[in-house]
Amino acid sequence: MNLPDEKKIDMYVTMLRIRRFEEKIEELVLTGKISGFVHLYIGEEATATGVCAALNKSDYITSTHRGHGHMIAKGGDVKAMMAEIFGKQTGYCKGKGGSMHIADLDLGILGANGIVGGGPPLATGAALSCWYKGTDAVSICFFGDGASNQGTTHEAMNLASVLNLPVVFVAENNHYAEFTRQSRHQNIESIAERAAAYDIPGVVVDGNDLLAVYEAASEAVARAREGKGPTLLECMTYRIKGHFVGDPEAYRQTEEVDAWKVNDKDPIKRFETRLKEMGTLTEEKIQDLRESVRKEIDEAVTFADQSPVPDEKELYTDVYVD
Amino acid sequence: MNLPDEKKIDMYVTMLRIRRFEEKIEELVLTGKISGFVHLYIGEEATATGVCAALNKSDYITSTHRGHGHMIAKGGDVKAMMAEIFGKQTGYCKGKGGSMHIADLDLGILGANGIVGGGPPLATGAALSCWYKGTDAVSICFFGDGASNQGTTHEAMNLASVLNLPVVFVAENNHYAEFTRQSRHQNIESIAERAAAYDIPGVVVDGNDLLAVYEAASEAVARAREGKGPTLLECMTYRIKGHFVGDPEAYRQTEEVDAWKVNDKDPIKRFETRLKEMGTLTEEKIQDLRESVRKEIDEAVTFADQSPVPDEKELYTDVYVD
Amino acid sequence: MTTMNMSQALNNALRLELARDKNVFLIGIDLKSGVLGVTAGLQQEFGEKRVIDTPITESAIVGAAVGAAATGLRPVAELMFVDFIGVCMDQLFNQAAKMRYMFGGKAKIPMVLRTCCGAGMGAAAQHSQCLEAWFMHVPGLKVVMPSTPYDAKGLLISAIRDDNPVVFLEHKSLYFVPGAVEVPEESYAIPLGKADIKRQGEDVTVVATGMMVGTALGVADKLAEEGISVEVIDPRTLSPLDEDTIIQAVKKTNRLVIIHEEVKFAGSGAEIAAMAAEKCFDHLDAPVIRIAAPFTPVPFASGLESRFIPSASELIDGIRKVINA
Amino acid sequence: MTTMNMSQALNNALRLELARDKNVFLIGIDLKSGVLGVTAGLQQEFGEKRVIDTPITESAIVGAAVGAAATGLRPVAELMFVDFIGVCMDQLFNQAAKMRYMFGGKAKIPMVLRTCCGAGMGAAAQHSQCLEAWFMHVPGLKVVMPSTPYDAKGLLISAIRDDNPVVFLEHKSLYFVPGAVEVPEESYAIPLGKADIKRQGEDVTVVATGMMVGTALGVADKLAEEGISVEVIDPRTLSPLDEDTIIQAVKKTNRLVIIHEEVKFAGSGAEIAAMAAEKCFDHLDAPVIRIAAPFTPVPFASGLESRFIPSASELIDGIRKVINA
Ligand SMILES: Cc1ncc(C[n+]2csc(CCOP(=O)(O)OP(=O)(O)O)c2C)c(N)n1
Ligand SMILES: Cc1ncc(C[n+]2csc(CCOP(=O)(O)OP(=O)(O)O)c2C)c(N)n1
Ligand SMILES: [Mg+2]
Ligand SMILES: [Mg+2]
Repeated sequence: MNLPDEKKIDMYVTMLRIRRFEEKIEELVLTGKISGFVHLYIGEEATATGVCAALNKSDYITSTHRGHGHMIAKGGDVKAMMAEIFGKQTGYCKGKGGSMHIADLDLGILGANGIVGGGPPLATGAALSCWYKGTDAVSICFFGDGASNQGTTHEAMNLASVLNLPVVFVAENNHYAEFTRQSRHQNIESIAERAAAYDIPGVVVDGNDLLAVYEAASEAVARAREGKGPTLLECMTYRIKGHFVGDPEAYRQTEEVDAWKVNDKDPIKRFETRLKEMGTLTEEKIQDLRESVRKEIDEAVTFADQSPVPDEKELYTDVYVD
Repeated sequence: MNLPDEKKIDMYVTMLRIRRFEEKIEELVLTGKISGFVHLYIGEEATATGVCAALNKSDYITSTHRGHGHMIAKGGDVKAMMAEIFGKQTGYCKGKGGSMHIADLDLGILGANGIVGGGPPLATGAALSCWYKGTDAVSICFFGDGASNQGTTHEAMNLASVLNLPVVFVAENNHYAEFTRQSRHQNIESIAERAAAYDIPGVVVDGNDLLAVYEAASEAVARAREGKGPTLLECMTYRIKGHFVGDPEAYRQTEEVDAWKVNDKDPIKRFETRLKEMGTLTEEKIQDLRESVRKEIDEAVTFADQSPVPDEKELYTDVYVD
Repeated sequence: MTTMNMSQALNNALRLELARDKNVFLIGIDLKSGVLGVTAGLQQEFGEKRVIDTPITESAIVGAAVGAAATGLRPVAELMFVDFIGVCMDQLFNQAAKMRYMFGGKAKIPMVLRTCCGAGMGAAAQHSQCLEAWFMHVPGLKVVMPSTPYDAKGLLISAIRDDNPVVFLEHKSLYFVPGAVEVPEESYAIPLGKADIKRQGEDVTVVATGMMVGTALGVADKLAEEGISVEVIDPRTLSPLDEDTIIQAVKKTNRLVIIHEEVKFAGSGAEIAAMAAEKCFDHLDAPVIRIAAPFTPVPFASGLESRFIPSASELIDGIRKVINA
Repeated sequence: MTTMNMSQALNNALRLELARDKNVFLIGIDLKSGVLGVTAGLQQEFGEKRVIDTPITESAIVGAAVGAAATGLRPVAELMFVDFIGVCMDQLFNQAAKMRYMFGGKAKIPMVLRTCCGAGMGAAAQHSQCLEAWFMHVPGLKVVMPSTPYDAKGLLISAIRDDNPVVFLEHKSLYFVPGAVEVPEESYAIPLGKADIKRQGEDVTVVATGMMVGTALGVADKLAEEGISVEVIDPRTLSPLDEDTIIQAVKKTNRLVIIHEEVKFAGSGAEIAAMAAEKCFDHLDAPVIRIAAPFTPVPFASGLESRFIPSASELIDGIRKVINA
């Protein structure tokens, strides 16, 4: 795939930004600075990044409880995200939503979602909008292997297929639904096998290989834009951290996790190696980028920390449009 | 398949009984004798009959809004059924359920169901019971092509697959969900294609060929009894009458319907021909059987008609077990 | 001016709104045929894109409406019977109703979920319920329940134009009842959140909803002959509830009877009674009485079903009780 | 005798019932780990057949429980958060709750749906709700909501032994609060449908549920210092509701304040208030007041969330209001 350097570097920085953001969040939870149910995207960065790199600003995404990566990849502002997770007035949702409900409608981000399987019908609705208005925008539905067993996911894929809507269902198969291994929650190896149930293409890609994800996503997105209907794109990946911050992880061995942290598995290390091989980036430049992302996230924390908490009257607003 | 004559005749009579029962119901609704939402099984008799002939009394079935055929095939008493549809005290449910809620727990009939997709989770639960108790009983879930798109159906099949439960999901593909042709509600030709999504066998059978249904069902049931897990068995059939009695049927041509009424399509006529060919029954004997079924149904109507309506106090009973 | 039944009035409202605003579209099961006539002819007139038939897939229908509403359209989704809400409640109460709040005011979900409710047609326990109390209990939703063809049309037009998710409850036994008042062919809007005083009275206030409004008006006629003057209020919108109109009436009549078809326990009448008993405490000469369905599923047999539905005579008994208190 | 928090008490109840009756089994998501500790250790002790972990598939979980209950078992299903009821309500309210009635008394559905509810943990709008009013409105269901470890254990044992479908609502903020009363290791049952007078009083009755019982008792202590004597009643079972105990108390104190964490509008308190205002009309010296959450989704930010949850000071204000009325 012939990509301009700028695009590759952009994607690389996006992955770094997600990783750093999540590491910071973990640290903040563990030190008691912030609280709440927080689910980290560490290890899965290439999936959100590769998929969203294939999108325009006017395209839509729906996300999950594990949404930070999707937001950042779709262009979300880390300051407003961080402030939201801090529960501050300057957050994306004025502190009223928190980690599981971050949204940015201007960027087409229709929200993280606390309901497993909540997103697929919504993504189908956004795709319906694109089709209805006759724009060439598309809609992306991120969902997990666990969510693939929910009835709503089935319904959304069937409806999208019947109406031939411009939507890509991106199954993020990290092989766990909470504490349950994929092999205990479904008897298929690959979620993409379910595409045949709707007569739509089912594609499996290495979700930790950024360029492979980008390529597969670009194809599926192009298909959707051309009015050829939905695709089920499965990204094989792994959640390196616990289900939520604080998860004792009794359900898996450290060795299993470690095997996904090695150079040719970790999505960031892998892409870094390729970038160096391709001569796109030097080690020095990489350190610069890492440093600037680190600064960016630190600034986001400072911003969040120093932002005011929402005024008490915020409790009562935004329930209805007047 | 080497079946005793008695069994074949039994199955034949069951189909006659269903047909006659439904014809009578239609007549009663059209003459204003009874009212309510009634869905007829005419044209689909071989499916319920062939499947239930593979069952024991201790096996379970869940049914649908179009449940009369399933009840009769599983051994339901036509008097109690008719009385229920008349809303009488002597009905299966004391007149409190009506056509869409007939049940006979002693026969393992867990009820017709007014909710499309309501049955699959229940059938999975009954199968769980069989597995839990270690009996060799199995559970059958009848559901329509329309119901195959409901989330509950997906969830039930996946759960049954994961727990390896003794359940057979019988898709009655009559090619219509209410007024919507199958090709407008799903892009697959055969519902059995969805079996792969759960890694269970998917089998398609001519649902109007009684012996073929019986054979396929026997195999799936045997599999379940042996602890080998669920099967998705699709019976291709056709609803000869409207979706409900009174349906103007604007959505299909008379020719299409007529094509399903011919001798080699209609399940009863087809089996009759075979029975004669095999020498199991003569025309004379057939007329006797028809006559006796006619009498049986007439008696059921008389019984229902003459039965008392439920006492007003019945409104308040059976809400809770005391 | 034309005589319309409620089914025709709703059909007319949908037609007018589809013609007025190209962002309005309908989505549901078998809308082309229109099982109970409400959407009949609209697909033929506006095409398959504006009147979308779907598989049987209520979660996806409601969810698609929410997603479309969040991205600029104005969907009117149909849930064939309100009894089916159990398969798709999440998309309504956790998604549609909460998005605006969860997102800090940045989303707008201008959608209507039309559905039919109520007993009286021998449709039994899973096709006959009234569940308005459930929807009332959800912040972010508006809940509308018309009792006449005239109101139905004007309220549906307002619901479609409203920028919030609105649940619109149509009693199936009212669909084919001709209205007492003529329904104009042209468009008109009845504001949400405003109760209607269907009849002025002095001695007792009856708050009635849906099919029970007709029952209450019949009772009022009858009792008038005995010199008992009954005020009949139809809230029309259950959420937001027009408390003021109810309170004013109770302050005038000093007595309140509520009648609805839902089961009484934890039903919509509980809220109205609790509110009125609190806010009109010094004005009530008798306890607030609720006439409602018994605490049972809806039975099939017609004799039982008609006993299940709150009756004029139960209402009369209730009124006499508060008058003689 | 042992000190247990509510999570431990519930775990203990489940263990005892699993040991007592081989037809009792648990089914839900990640019960082995027991996300909030309630089912911890039980799969290890009773095996994978008695404590069944499932995919994320709530409709199938609840439906499987209903199907199993209808065929002779006694399932205890877990819905991780009550907020998820929207994806599986049908199996509960149209199937479990109505089967017996629809089938003319021939079915028996002895199942429990355990779930956790309530705010206070920063879990935001889709993981913090209280929805007891919804369940109360369903004929055929029983609804239980314990406020202490001791009650939780005895009520859960009764719920499991009950032959009806029971919704068992556990407030997540109570799981780790140690009980004031010791919880015996052995089995005991607290009958469903019986309210508990948590504190006797003379001047005002407070009916409180779930987490609000503690709030009410704290307020009662505080007001006692001022010479105001508060009776605190915990219904424990919301359906069937022990109206008698509440009515007796109101007839004694002549004043009633209700406090619950649900949003007030069409919440459980509406039923209790409407019932009491009707049945104690001649005994009430002041309007019945409801203290409850405002009509908003549950906000995330902790300052907003703690303001969302009804507070001791709001309850005190309410009590003063009825005392000075
Ligand atoms: C309807 C519903 N059921 C259960 C949960 C609790 N829950 C939150 S995340 C999760 C696991 C999701 O697994 P998966 O879809 O694979 O996503 P992942 O966490 O692996 O990204 C569960 C069970 C929920 N939030 N919503
Ligand atoms: C949840 C739900 N949605 C919609 C309906 C209305 N409805 C009743 S039967 C039916 C069609 C069912 O089609 P199918 O499953 O193919 O069964 P068939 O009628 O062909 O036997 C519909 C839409 C319903 N009863 N329940
Ligand atoms: Mg996962
Ligand atoms: Mg069909």
